Amino acid sequence: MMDVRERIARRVAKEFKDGDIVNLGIGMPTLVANYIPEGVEIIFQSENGFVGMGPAPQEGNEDPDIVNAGGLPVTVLKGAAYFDSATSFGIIRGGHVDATVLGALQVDEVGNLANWMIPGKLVPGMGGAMDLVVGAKKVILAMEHTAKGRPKILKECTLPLTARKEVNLIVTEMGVFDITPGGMFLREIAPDVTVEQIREATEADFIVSEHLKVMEE
Amino acid sequence: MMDVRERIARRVAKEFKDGDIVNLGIGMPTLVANYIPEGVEIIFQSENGFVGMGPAPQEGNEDPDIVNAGGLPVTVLKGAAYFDSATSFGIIRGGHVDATVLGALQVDEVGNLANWMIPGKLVPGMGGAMDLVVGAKKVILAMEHTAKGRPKILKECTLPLTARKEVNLIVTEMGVFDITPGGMFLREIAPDVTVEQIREATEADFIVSEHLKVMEE
Amino acid sequence: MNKIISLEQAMDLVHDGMTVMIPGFMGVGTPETLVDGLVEKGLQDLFIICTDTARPNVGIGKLIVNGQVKKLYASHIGTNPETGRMMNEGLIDVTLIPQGTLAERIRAGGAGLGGFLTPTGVGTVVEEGKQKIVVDGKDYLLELPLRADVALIRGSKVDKKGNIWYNAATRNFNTVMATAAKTVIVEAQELVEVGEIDPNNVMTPGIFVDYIVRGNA
Amino acid sequence: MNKIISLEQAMDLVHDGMTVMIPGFMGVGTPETLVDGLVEKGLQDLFIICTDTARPNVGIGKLIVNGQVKKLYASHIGTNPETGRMMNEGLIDVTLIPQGTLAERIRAGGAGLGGFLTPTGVGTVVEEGKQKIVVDGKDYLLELPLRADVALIRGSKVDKKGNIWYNAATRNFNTVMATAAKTVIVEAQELVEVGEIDPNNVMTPGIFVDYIVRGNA
Repeated sequence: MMDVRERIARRVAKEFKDGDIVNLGIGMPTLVANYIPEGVEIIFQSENGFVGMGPAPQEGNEDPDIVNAGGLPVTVLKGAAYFDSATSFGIIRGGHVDATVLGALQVDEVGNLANWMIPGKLVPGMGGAMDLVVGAKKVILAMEHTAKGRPKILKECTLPLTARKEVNLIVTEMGVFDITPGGMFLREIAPDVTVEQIREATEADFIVSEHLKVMEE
Repeated sequence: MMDVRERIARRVAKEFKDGDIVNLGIGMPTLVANYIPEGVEIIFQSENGFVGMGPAPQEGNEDPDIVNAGGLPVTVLKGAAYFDSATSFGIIRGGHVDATVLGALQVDEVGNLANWMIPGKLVPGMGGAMDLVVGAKKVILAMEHTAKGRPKILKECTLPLTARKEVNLIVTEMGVFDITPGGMFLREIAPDVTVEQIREATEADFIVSEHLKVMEE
Repeated sequence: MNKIISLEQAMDLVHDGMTVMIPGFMGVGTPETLVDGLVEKGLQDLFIICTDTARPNVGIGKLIVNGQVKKLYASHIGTNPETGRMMNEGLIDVTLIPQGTLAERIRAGGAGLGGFLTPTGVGTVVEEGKQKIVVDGKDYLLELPLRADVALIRGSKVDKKGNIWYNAATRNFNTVMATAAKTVIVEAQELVEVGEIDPNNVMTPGIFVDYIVRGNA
Repeated sequence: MNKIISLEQAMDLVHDGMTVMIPGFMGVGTPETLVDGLVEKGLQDLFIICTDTARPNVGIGKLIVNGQVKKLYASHIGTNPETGRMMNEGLIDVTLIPQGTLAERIRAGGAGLGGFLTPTGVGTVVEEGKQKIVVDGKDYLLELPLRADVALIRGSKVDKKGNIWYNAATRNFNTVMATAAKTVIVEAQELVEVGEIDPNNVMTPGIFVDYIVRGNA
């Protein structure tokens, strides 16, 4: 079995179609860029001010003026464009980003997301997450199914929310879920787990899709 | 006696201080640019998208991409900057224009201005005038004192307004008026007229300033 | 992803009754080739959003004269007498909007904002039917976003990914309109290879542009 | 009008308790020379508006660590543990603002808008104390403009009239902040003659800039 994070990132990478504009959050979502299928061209948006983000530069070739939203050195591809933060969030809020991939502390069965603070413990701030989740056409969570064995996919989030009812897809190492107005559906299941095991690791109620498939890798 | 329009334009040109950013409306206000005193550098803003407007080009040197707010060919000076309409009106509305000079159909003693339509007759539209009058730090009217012998400076405007209580200064061929919260003051008087003649040509009530001067030329 | 299409293909994307944004200030910055395409196709009942109707034989003016416009949002119609005549005869439904408010409403449409508060138009006919909101003791009008089915854009330099650079005063409404329509078609005055426009100086990122048509000018 | 001043002269313009906008994303685009000036002068009780507090030894982080910040508006403080610690101990009054909302509030401050409606933050703690307005059946928060006493800007190329060109991802909050403060001081990474920046590619027109300081970088 491949690394959990790689499995999740590989699966998320299959969600895009040629020409999509995608914003990847920091952490695991960043890995998704490594697994874009051949023949699919994705334009990556970096909310600090550009589209056309390329891979990290070779050591020694870092340009201090070009970093991604995690503050790490990156490159830009031919055809890139820079802009200011007002324009960048105009792009995000205005629905011009096809998909955003983020991590989650908690998500619930109606698509509420909590990923920006734990009161009394961790208050990093929401950065651009609230705008991204509200503005992107498709909100994809790339997350481990549980945290220290405890479910992160809940009936109802208990942490302060990032946004209400905006999550469309959840990809974990156990499976893939669609969140729709009709409920939460298990659409794909990892080859090494059973629906029963997923039920045990998930607090939220979900419906097993009639078309349940084995999760692509 | 010099031409009425020239007298007005010359007098308005003396209102600016070095470094001011000024927007001139079409028509008579445009003439003001010809009379800026030596040693005073004014930056002209053209609301269709630039600062640093220069004079009209020599015949044959017109650039179809560079016109002023009246649609006429102009030039730009060294140090100019182009921008889009959203930015241009951000500059205007945001109080970054020190003075705007406009014509008037009617103005009244509290500084209400009507200069964009005559119902049933002339409906050209307000263009950028409403934003300019609300946004510029100082609103200067460059206007003939009467129209066909009838006062244009009224107790109360009867035409649809461009903006309420935004006019600061009125320059006509007869004199110069300040409009303040304390009332309308005649500050300067043309060498060839009397206060009595101005009263006759003016419907608004005005106070003759204690420091009444002869209008500069 | 080839974005380059013919004028005929572009015209297949525009239909009777559509809402179409067309930039340009007295024709400067207007995509004349695309406008000529609309005239030639003879589309009817168009709802045009633009800042002015230019002159009868220039830019948007041609659509007016040709009787193709049913509804019009503009800030100024004075330079095209036909617009006023047809408005007075009830042939075109004209709404006049202050130029800065028009630019900002289109920007809001593209940037996912639900509206904005402006001091422009307070105390004038512009406030009719609008919500007035007091902030810090000052009156503002709530102005709502504008979007269109199609935006016809004019780029001075356009690369094959749709990145646009505008020359001089042609930028005006192009940038905001390119963000606020379902389908965005740009007329390229000069079509260049990807990479020929410095990513720093791109004024409309290619992600906003769906199709490119070569201009005749 | 000479705008070029020394760092010492620039620091004479900033006083204890002032509201200061400082751009930069994790330090990229932050005027380090000017920030070092604030640190050296030891100004107290500053109200800083910025998107993040970088790291303890970088950019705005230095002001935090040095105990000069009394009040902070930011979107993200997670990369500087000192900010969180001081917030928890009540030493800094921190307000967290979504990054897109922060950029837009500053833009509104510079553009003379009374506020704007955003979907970001609806249904989260961000909506506390804010007016909710429904447009077309959708909930929006009314967010208010932000302005400052001083904005410290960082230009990659600055001409002697203050026209600014920003390289790559350094633009971020520079453009909006340059419009929204009483006094705007730009640190020039490279100071060039007037005319060396193409008027088309100026990103902040010199009319916004009061003073220029040569940067050390």
